Amino acid sequence: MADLTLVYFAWVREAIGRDEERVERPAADATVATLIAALAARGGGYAEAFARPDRLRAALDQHFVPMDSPIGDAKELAIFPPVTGG
Amino acid sequence: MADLTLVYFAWVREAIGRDEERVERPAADATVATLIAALAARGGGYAEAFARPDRLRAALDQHFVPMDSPIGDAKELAIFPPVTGG
Amino acid sequence: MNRVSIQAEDFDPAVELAALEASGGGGVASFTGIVRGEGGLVALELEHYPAMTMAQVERIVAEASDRWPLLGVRVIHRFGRLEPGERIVFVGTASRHRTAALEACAFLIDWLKSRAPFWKKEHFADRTEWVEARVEDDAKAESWKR
Amino acid sequence: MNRVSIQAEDFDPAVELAALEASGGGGVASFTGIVRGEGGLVALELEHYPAMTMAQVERIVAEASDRWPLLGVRVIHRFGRLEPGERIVFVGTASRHRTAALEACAFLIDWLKSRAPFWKKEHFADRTEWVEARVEDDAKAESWKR
Repeated sequence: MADLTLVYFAWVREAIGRDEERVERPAADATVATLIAALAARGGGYAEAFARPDRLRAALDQHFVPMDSPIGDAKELAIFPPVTGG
Repeated sequence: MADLTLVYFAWVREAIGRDEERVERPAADATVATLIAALAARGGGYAEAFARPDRLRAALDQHFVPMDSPIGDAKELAIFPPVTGG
Repeated sequence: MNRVSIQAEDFDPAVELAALEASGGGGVASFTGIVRGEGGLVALELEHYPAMTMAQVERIVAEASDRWPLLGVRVIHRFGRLEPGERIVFVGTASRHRTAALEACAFLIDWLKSRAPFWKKEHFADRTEWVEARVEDDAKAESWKR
Repeated sequence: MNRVSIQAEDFDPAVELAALEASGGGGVASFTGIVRGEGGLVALELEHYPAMTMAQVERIVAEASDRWPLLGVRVIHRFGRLEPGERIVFVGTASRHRTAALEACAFLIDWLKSRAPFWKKEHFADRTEWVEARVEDDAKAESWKR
């Protein structure tokens, strides 16, 4: 099964130091929240970016999703702070 | 004491056939409504214009007033249909 | 920064918006009313009460400035004969906050509808007709009462 | 008649208003957001999620068209570096009815604030700072939920 592309925006991107990366697809029962926890465990910028999950928002294949959504067969997961457009 | 100027707008003006006239100042206890009733009694266009007081609005010296307002020492009384600006 | 014009001539919303944008706020809201050409309407004729109109509209603008933190308000209301597609009215507001600008703009146009001394007569090919005030318009204006 | 642009370039509200005025409605409402130069702000930097932005904004516009009888909607949202006084966003709506135009305009700007994937970074002379989402903005957007 194909890898999963992660994309980061705003201070999440800055803390991690990259705007995109590919990771191995997580287990079938993984949710956005469990993947974020696994990424935070990498330490460094990841730990910093993902220290407070309540300050994060996510989109799967360009649709906003709650943090407990299963990743399923999505191709792209975006992680970012709450949006501030308009 | 000076006369009272009456001004008419929209279909009130058209029914009466003039946009302005001066009348003798009514009695001290006269209200807008009693003056309108007196004008309606003239018959013709006045009777037509003032047949349905609920369809009329008034302003004394350029301020909207309820029909039971005393005319007092106002200089100008305007009588017109509900406004339709904007 | 508040300005009211009651005029027969057309106006340019672009000029008005540019002035409001320059007022230093974060948001500019506007509403432009246009003559609809429905039902075979040939023209709309707007009559007003010159001695009262300007003072009354300025009162409405002052009330809006009192209720919302506005940096600028622009109201233009035309009178005379207007054909379908022509502009009738413009309300523009500038504020630091988008909600203030938008709410004040809605308030102003609602109040102009039911409190500004204008009367509209519709001209059709074969007849004319005075526009009746709409109960909803009065209710809209009343709904802003505090 | 609905059009969305996500662009770095400036735009001309006059051109957008003229197109909306020509859509045959009786009312055109607009909101223009401007960069405020407060607290010594040097520039605002807007980042967005290109793969998502256009589709997401079009969804918001479709939702507005679904809820109000609109004849035209125009949304422009800029990204990149913007200086104080520059325009960030434009929302314009045309409808036969003023209330529909005004409400849809307010709805759209509220939803852009809390549902469009943009992030603002403030540049000051000596530091930069990501703008925090405001709880009120989210509440505003939620308040439109049916």
